[in-house]
Amino acid sequence: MPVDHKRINGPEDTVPYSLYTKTNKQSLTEQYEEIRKTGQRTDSRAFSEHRKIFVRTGAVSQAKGSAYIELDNTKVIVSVFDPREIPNRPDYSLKGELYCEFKFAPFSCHKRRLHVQDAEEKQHSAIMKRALESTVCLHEFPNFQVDVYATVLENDGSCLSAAITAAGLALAHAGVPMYDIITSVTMGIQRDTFFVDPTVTEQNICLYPRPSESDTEHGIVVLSKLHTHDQVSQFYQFGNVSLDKLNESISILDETCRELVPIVQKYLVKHVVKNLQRNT
Amino acid sequence: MTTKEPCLCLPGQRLCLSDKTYTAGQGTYERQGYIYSQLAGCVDIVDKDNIKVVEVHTTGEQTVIPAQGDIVTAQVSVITQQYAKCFIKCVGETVLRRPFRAVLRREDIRATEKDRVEIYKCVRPGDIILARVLPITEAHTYHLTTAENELGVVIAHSEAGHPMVPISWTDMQCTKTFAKEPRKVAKVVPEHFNAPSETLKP
Amino acid sequence: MSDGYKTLHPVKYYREFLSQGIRPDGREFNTFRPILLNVGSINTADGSAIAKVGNTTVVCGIKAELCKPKPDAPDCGFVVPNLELPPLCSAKFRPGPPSDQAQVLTQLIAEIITNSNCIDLRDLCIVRDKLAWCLFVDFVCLDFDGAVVDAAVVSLLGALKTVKLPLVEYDPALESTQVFLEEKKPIKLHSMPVSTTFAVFEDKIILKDPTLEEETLCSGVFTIVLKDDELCCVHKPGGSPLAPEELVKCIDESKLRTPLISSLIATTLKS
Amino acid sequence: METELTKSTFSCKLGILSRPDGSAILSKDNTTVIAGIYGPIEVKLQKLLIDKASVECHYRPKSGLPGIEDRMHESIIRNTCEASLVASLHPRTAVLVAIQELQNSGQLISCAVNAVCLACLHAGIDMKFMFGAVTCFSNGVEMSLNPPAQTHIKAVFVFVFDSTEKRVIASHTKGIFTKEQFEEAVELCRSGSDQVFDYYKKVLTN
Amino acid sequence: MSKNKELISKIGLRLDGRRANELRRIRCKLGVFTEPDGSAYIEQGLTKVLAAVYGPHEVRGGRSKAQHNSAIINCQFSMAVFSTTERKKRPRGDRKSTELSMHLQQALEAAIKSELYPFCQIDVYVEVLHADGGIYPACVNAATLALIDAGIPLKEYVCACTASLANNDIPMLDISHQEEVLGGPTLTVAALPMSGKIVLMEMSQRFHLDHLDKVLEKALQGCKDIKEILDNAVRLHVTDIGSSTGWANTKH
Amino acid sequence: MALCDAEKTFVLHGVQDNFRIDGRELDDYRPMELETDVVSHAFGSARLRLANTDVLVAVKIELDVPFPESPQNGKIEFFVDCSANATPEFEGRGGEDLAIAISNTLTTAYSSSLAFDSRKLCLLNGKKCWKLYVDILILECGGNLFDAVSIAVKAALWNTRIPFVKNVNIDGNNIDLDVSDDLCLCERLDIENAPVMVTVCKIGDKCIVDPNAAEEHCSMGSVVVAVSGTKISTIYQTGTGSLHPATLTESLQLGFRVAIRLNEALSKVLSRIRPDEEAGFLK
Repeated sequence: MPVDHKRINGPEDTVPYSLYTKTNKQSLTEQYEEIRKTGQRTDSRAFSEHRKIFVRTGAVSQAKGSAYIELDNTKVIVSVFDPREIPNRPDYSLKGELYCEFKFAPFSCHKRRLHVQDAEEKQHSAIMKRALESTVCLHEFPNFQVDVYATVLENDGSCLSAAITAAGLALAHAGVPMYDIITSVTMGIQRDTFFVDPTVTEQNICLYPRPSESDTEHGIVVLSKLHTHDQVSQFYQFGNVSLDKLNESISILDETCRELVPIVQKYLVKHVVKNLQRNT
Repeated sequence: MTTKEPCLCLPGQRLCLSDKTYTAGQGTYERQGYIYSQLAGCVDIVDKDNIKVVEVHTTGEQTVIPAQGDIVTAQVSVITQQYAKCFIKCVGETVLRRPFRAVLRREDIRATEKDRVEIYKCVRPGDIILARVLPITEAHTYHLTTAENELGVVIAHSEAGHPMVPISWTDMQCTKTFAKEPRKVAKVVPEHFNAPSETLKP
Repeated sequence: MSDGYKTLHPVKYYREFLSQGIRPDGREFNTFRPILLNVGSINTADGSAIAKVGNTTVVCGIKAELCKPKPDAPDCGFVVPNLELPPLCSAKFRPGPPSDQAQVLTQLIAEIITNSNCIDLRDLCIVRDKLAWCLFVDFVCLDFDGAVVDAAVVSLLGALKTVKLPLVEYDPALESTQVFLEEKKPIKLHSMPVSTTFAVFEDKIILKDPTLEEETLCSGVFTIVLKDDELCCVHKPGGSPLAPEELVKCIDESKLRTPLISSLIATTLKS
Repeated sequence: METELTKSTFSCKLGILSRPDGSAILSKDNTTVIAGIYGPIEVKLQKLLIDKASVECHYRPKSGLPGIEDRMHESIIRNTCEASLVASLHPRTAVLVAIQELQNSGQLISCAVNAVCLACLHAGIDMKFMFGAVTCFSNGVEMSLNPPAQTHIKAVFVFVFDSTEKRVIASHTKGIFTKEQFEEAVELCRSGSDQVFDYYKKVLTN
Repeated sequence: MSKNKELISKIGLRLDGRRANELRRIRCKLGVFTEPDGSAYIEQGLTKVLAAVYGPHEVRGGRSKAQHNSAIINCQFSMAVFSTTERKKRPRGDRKSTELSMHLQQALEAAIKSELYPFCQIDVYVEVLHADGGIYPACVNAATLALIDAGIPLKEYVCACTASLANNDIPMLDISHQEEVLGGPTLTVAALPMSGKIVLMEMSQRFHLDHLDKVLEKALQGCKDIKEILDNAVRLHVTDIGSSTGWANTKH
Repeated sequence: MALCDAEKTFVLHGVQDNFRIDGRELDDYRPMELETDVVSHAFGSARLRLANTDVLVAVKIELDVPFPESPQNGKIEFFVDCSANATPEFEGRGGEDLAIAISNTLTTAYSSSLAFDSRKLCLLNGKKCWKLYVDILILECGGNLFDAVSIAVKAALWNTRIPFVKNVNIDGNNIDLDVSDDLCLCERLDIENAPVMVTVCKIGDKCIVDPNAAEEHCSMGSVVVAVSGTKISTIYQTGTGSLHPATLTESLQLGFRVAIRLNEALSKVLSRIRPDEEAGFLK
């Protein structure tokens, strides 16, 4: 690895200690078997139940708009800034642009993350941008760009969808013109189990097919929805899922996204009311 | 502002039908015959020639970008023979968090005798000016004009660094050294600099 | 109304406030902003804390990894601090490699950690010349509103207090390592550095615990770090010249903060 | 206690570079630094200040790319220059300070700061005052302006003083010390700075 | 220097069986792509290069860069990551590619009648698919063909060739990768072969000045030979597409 | 490519009437040319020309150490390079965003062991494995890059020959691999389930496949469906617009159907390819 002159570099070959632990922990397969047997998830939620959401708008005083979101242990903070001139763009564009950056804090995951944006973070940034682009009225600020930055402080699953929901809130908080409220939900699929809003363990269960079975399905699905106009602004999936399962998952996710809307609305109304009271 | 209980709305909320009486104004958009809100804020219905314009305003700071015809407050940063570079600091009464770059060209400084204008006799770096935004062209920066009586320099400091007061529409005088310096002075000279933008509001 | 005045003539705006002996946020010159600390909230880190000094927010997360000690210091582990000022925390920063300011702050934090000896690197060695801990101490600033170092140092203490390292056994014959997650031990904190930042306005007025606005308008910022009764850093990177007596006075002033912060940490850890 | 800076160890040459407006090479105790000043020059729009000149500083280590420690040196030198240069004389311009480290055997910061001051003097840039840096060492018991041989160093102080009132412009410390030791160190360096300023005069009058 | 001796065997054959003044087989084709204004593909031995030309068009990236008296020739050299035996990390952006881009631009500027297109820009992009010695000459030759395909006026062909000195005495032509690696100085020459003008000359190692003349002469001869081959290809191509009835578009 | 409003309307109306500007129907593909073994010193390669979209893929193999968290798996890495030959916009780092989008989609599409079993690339648990570098060079862009790339990658992997390891000697921490020099003695990859991607492009109310550059320009958004065997391995949305859930389901359906068809056609073509066929740009 090249030496980063702008940071303090640690020793070269460090290894996470978890590699040397005894594997007396349950393997993912066993965990899954147990969930199937008991019919209960590790945190005793129902399979279609979303975790409790905690939101705080205005968490970053220096930003125009910001939102901090917590899905139990998953913690994401998003900030939005005023429109600025698009750098390195000599020609005039009628539409504004969104710049999204999705970043994991170095300590946010099981494995230490590096400071430089990796492929996964770039992919997530692109998906976030894609989800928000159809939400923001880009024609309202031609030739300018609005910056949206998301940092995951702790990843316990569903961090991309949490970031998208939070970004929607932060944009509304910043007073950026938007067509609609956006909510986003992740789902994990393993065989015939659908985990709505999976934790990291559940996500890992869904990442690999179960061994010894040839015809098995698994995967992760992320869906973002615009509420009023009933539009899917972003849909992302990977793994190995049949078309029927996928259609089923879309309808479940659609429903869950709808369930989140009142929560998002509540926090936005709270923010508006708070401002009103301050103004008078 | 209306005195009655404010009507809250959220982005994407359907406000009303868009028809002959109601049209979509600031902070709203129209889709398939309905008016929707773009912002989280309060609904405001403005009567304009028997047409009710539905507007939505945020309760916090507004996200605005300068548009054609807006009166802006700007600070001059660099002057050349041809133009003065400025930073727009306020649009109307909204204070911007992040300034926008703008250019005041020589021919846009005065309404009369345009070709005899000399930039350094009209504005100097550091001056605060009131200006109007010209139609937006393909260029990256905004073009401003001060070619109106009410527009021009409102706050300036003399060479010695003391505040100056206007004494005519082309001159200002230092409050300490009493030295005169030429400027394109804005007509209204109030106690507080932002008063003119209020009085000037069309 | 006052907003416009503030953006157009920030220095004058401040001068008028300060001439009345008060700061625009209502504080007196030598008042600290309230500090909030929250520890152990990030489960993926081996130790973590979030510190808020006024609006300034810094998250510190510590990840421990195993590595081989350096040949020239075979009985020492590693502490690798890095402070990030992501574009998220202020409009001043752009995406990309760390800004100059982030680099200077990282260096300052690293110096504070080594100067104060708060972690003895020898404590981090497991087997001489073979295996040692490397603590990656990462600070992420979430809200950049002045005196970031102060917040970072508080979060560092909180995070270090919560670090628990598992028991490691090393078999030199087989060169094999085993980690026992059941037995976790905290690391020893040898001292408690407390940092206080000051700003000098127009060469005269000294403001304690400045906000970002104050830092940018002032003609100099300096940081004093105390370790119990001793000092471990007086960092004044230029700016307005100060008489030595004034500096010494500030050192006395900053001593007031130590009991505040130690009680804050104690109460936070208890709850 | 050693209060005398062994003067003979300073050696300096002004104007050794032809491109910059002012330059100086300074070496003390086998630490050698070249400093060059350009200015006032045109400024980038991003760094433009309406009422004064902006100071930019580039520090190059002996080899390789500048690291974060060098960034800290840059920040100390830049802020020191900002305090001492009469920046309001040249608004909307930039002053560029370039420093190249040639040799390092300790006391790098003070050598670099002093070299920059000499380069500023050579460039003839308007300054409110001169600035001089002095390093001082403590072994826990006593202080010395010269690095003590063999004995254990407990703390190192670097102070930059202005030439008129001898106030502290910059301070940088390493190690642990008490408040009394700090006061002692400031006093010692303050008196040591006289010799630095005397040396400046000697260099300039020659 | 001991290695150099083996570059030509006693019976006058090189490692790949060529004679000292023999070029590798050149095969080329114009108009391989539809999107660019001109494109060409060339194989010199195993070295394979694709070139594409866009323009003349408006100057990109601000009018400030435009020149009032001539067009800007913008070149980019890039190498596919799989073009070398050892996989490359990056296709471009390293020092060597930047240097080659510049050299390519210098060679082409000498041939293009750029004064005909003021305020314009011509982009020339070359992509090396397989590198087996003599990358630069192949790029120049491919770019020339692509420029011709794009219909951009040239003063004349600009051709490039390498030459080296084998056994410390015998000049040899068109150096392969193997010969490059085994040592010996490589002289790269880009020339306008009809007028015999040298546009660019670069040497990788030193050799005695006495040898320069004969090696240079050999390289220039190589350029002339290449010009003949390219000329033939262009003529074939032009007759092929020249018919207005479009009969040439059908495959033979 | 710049299209004026009238041109856009023309494309749109054509699509509405199931008659596209080049005469195709909504779910028709353009003609393709596929060649394998075009890069002589790669372990496997393929070139695909889909109308005027041109993609070159080469596979290189290196020995590596497996990731500590997955000691039983080999490695596969996708690298996409958008050559400036395709369009001047790709000059310098201009094509990087697109390249990353494509390579990320490939990575996720191949991530499931049901789509591509990387365990077969592992030579010695936790110690030695093969690393496949799949390098994709985009030479010309005539629309529908994702589909073209996925087919070319599948063909290149089909063409790839992995050296045969005769013997593994373990001596303490030293591992010696005895790799066969015999070119005939090599293994081939199982690409039965390697994903094939189909981009479904929404124009107006209709969905089309294999859009050309003009059609891509008129589209508000498209869905890339990667199908591995009979399952969907990745879905990735590109473009700006949003879709109604029903439209989404419909386009997934279409993409799935076309991908199955495309995969069959590809298998047929691959089985017909003979090793001694003339290939390259001179043809």
